[in-house]
Amino acid sequence: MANKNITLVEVEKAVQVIMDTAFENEDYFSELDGLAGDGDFGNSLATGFQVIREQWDTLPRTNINAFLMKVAMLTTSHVGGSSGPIWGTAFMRAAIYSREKDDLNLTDIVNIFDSAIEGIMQRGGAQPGDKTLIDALIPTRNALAQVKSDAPDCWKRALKTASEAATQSIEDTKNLQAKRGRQCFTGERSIGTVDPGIVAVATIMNNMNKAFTQ
Amino acid sequence: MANKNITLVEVEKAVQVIMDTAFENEDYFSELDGLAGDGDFGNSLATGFQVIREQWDTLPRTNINAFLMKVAMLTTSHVGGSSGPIWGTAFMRAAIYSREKDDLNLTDIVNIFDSAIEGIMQRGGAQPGDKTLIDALIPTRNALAQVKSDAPDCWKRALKTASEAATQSIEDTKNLQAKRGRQCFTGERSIGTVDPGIVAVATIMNNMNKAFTQ
Amino acid sequence: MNKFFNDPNNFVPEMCEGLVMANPDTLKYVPEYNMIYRSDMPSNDKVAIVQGSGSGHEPAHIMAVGKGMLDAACPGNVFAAPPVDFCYECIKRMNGPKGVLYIVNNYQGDKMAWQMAEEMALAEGINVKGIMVDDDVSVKDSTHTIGRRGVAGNFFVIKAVGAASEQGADLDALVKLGNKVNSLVRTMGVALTSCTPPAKGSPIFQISDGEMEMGVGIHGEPGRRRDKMKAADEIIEELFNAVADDLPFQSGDRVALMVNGLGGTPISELYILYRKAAEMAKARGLTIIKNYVNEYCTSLEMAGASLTLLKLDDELEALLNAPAEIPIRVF
Amino acid sequence: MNKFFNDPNNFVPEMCEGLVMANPDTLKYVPEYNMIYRSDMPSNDKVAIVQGSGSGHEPAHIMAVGKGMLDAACPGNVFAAPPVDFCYECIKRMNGPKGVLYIVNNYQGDKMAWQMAEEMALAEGINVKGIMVDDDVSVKDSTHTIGRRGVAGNFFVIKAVGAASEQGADLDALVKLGNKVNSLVRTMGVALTSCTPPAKGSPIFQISDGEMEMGVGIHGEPGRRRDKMKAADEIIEELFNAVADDLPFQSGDRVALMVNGLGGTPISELYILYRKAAEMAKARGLTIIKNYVNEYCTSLEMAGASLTLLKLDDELEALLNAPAEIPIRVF
Ligand SMILES: Nc1ncnc2c1ncn2[C@@H]1O[C@H](COP(=O)(O)OP(=O)(O)O)[C@@H](O)[C@H]1O
Ligand SMILES: Nc1ncnc2c1ncn2[C@@H]1O[C@H](COP(=O)(O)OP(=O)(O)O)[C@@H](O)[C@H]1O
Ligand SMILES: [Mg+2]
Ligand SMILES: [Mg+2]
Ligand SMILES: [Mg+2]
Ligand SMILES: [Mg+2]
Repeated sequence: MANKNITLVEVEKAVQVIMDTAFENEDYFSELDGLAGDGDFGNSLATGFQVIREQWDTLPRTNINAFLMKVAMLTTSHVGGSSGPIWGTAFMRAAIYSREKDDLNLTDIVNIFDSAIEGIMQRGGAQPGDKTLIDALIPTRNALAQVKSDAPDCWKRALKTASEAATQSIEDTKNLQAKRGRQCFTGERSIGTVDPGIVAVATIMNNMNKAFTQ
Repeated sequence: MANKNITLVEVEKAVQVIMDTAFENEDYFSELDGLAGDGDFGNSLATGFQVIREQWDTLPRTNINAFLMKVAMLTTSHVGGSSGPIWGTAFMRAAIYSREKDDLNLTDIVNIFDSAIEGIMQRGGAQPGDKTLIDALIPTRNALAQVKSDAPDCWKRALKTASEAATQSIEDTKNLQAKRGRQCFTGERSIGTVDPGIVAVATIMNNMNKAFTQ
Repeated sequence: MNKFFNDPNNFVPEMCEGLVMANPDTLKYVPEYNMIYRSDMPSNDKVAIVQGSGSGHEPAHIMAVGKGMLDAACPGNVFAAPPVDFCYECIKRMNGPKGVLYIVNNYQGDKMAWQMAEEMALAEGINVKGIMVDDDVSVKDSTHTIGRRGVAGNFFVIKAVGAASEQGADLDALVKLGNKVNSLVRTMGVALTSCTPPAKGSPIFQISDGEMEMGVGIHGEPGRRRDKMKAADEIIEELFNAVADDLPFQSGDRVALMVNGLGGTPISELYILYRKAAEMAKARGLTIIKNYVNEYCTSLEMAGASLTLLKLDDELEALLNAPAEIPIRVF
Repeated sequence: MNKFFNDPNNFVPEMCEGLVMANPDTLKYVPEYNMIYRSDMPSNDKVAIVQGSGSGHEPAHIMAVGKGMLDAACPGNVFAAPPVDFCYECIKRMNGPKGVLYIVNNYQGDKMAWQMAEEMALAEGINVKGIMVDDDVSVKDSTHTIGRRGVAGNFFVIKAVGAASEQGADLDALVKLGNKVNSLVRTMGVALTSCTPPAKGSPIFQISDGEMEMGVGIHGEPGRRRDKMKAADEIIEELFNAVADDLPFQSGDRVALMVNGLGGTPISELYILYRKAAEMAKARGLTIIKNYVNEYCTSLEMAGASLTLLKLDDELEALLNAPAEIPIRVF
């Protein structure tokens, strides 16, 4: 795929990677959520995405927008806890951004990240530094933006850099105190534990990198 | 009082006799009801008449009709079991008959008995021979009617004959089977026991006789 | 007892006070006789329509007092027939040149009170007549009745004679009309819970979770049988068949169909019941011209419902559609 | 569980089916989105007014769909926010040249679903705006909310914007009006029993006989405190003072007063509550211009009630008096 714009085919593949990551890490993500949260995160994602997997063949494929809009709706409606509307919002913002577009370049992807981050913040009220997946998405977005201005066509470099940034965010946020989601109820207990949403973003970015560049 | 028509004063006194009979025989009447019925008869009468006793001084005394109508209403509303509407109907028929009348002669009393008996049969659906107080009221009425045609002015003879007839009805009906009221549910068990309603009518007639002739 | 009340002995009077405070322009209240009446009554222009039975069946009957329905109601205490003087005063105070029609559900206590009041009123020259409602097909005789009980079908009798009276019908015509409606209406109910009169403080009968009383009376009197709880559709099937077979209702008949809540069942469930009832009506070839899904005749907070069918002709359809205004309203 | 239903998963769809079967001329139903809508919508002449929250609060909101009230409702499952595609489809299908107004009670799930649907619809060029209702003074934040909860006061928001929309108001005017009503309306409720969602099969919270949850939420969320049951008048005193002190309502104010049953409390008791509420209004110098004693926003078969006060001005009074026709009716 290197150097050309991504189309519906790649978008489908990206969604597949996100879902597979959730299926493969269901227990692990829930375990992480159990340390300071309520332990439902992995299960919520896997249960909701399972509905998408079942309807996969019948999802609308007229264009990127229609496909992602349906994914957004299913995610919002079937993923439990805070994650449904948060992840659904991300897909939805991506869908809305893609209206009338048949393909997306790296600039588009950065814009989608911006729109998704804004949407998630609006939806759940989290600020950067509240120890949520926002704190993984922002460095990821910044890494992509950096590549975009340095080497706008290089998807390979973009994915590698982005996955490194996402992974780094796990450690960078470990000693923060959670301010949103179930985690925030346990107060200081969240200090020193990794945030499951951040780990999930990092794992997804790593799997994206593998899936699209190897 | 002999030989003159009865007025509101005597009507009040008659009602007083009925009530006193019920108070004095409360336990006895209930006991009789307990043999084949549900044992509430004496208590139902006494409880209801107690309300009239409490309101005695404020009962309307403009005429016989108004007085008896109020007694009828209070009886119907406050005497429990079948007896409320049955005894209330008797008072009410007497009240209605007495409209526009300032005094009553023996013919009037016989007519009142006729109207009351008819009313009770209509209200509760009992026929003569069903072993209810109807079977005491009819011989009592017949005795009064007999005196009326023989010696229309003789209240003394009327009361004596009537109370004898009422008393006689106790034994005359003893071996009947009850067909109305709670008694009828016990079926053949009522055969051989006296009917409390009939005993009550007889006791009242005896007390009337005493109260008005001695 | 999870109920709102103050002194249990004031349950009925305080409810009446609340009702009149909420409808100050249209209703008046005579506390001595629990009597709620239209403030524009008595009238020279219409026969007065009155009813009074035990309380605890609200909106029946005090909340059915209004233009085109009842002109007055004089309920007794909870589940207790009105005393005869309530009925008598109600007749007397509502009487006008066109006379008074009383409606009585077939319960012994109610019937006796009204018939005695009728006799008293007649003796005073008042033109009063009564009609008896006995629409409940569940049992022939019951704890409190000789013959069938009168239950939610009562609403249709009131609606029809109320409308006709408003249009100027005379007393004899109203008696004929009321008896006609009663002859064409059939009801059966089912209880899923018991209920607790405030002054009694304990449930009027015992029923376990998962049980139902099929054919229950509106005071919790026994019906046809105690059974284990079943699916909504199965319950409606039994109620519908019992009711429809009784008249019997026949293919081609036009009907009004009522699903009445007994007090503790939410309206969501009543519509689930209506769904099946409407299907069954269709399957039998009955055309539902009007439907009624709400509470009309309740048993305090009892969970349960009843189903009523009324056979319609042009006359009844027009009377059901005539305007009426009562305290039970949304807006 | 003494409730009428078939398969618990069909509780909501079967209720919707029953509702539409009972109102075939005025309502239509889209099963895929639990969507009940006016059969004469969408329209070129008016802004569409829509709402959808969890089911189990009937008559809110599917039974409030009709001329002068909602144009559509798309409830989720019992006590579950509608999925975002229900909201999105509801907006899309009701949209006309004048746009769509959605009303959302302040519950996190409902809010998120509607806001996402709004974003999606906006992206497609649909002119859609929302207003949030948060009338419950009981608690600031709660299990399911940030900020106050939206409860029975919602009825007045719908009534006002429904009437104004019928009269041709545009979307911005309706947003302003809806926010105005919300700023003038206050509610608090009390639960005397719990309730059981059919699919759950067990009560949503535990409460003993003789206890009450003061300030309960309409999904049984905790309120201000658990207390022992008190006399009706005492309970109303607390509800009334909490509500009236909050705006605050002041002597001379004209108000609408609602006593709303939570589903299992019979209307007899609601009038006992109204009685005391009206007395308290009088004592405070408030004039009750309109009153509402019925069920408006319930929690399945929960016994309990809520009290709502709305401060009126000429505009709101006229809107409350404007005609409206919804499935909840007596005749
Ligand atoms: N308000 C929020 N905004 C953004 N992210 C959030 C928010 N709340 C939770 N998260 C993210 O979601 C993760 C937990 O998801 P999940 O377990 O589904 O939510 P819940 O807290 O409702 O159980 C957290 O690790 C955090 O990264
Ligand atoms: N239907 C009736 N008609 C006439 N008298 C009746 C009737 N039912 C009962 N009685 C009389 O009333 C008496 C019992 O009264 P009571 O105990 O008050 O009635 P219940 O049977 O309701 O307990 C009987 O002994 C009988 O004389
Ligand atoms: Mg969690
Ligand atoms: Mg007895
Ligand atoms: Mg008895
Ligand atoms: Mg109810």
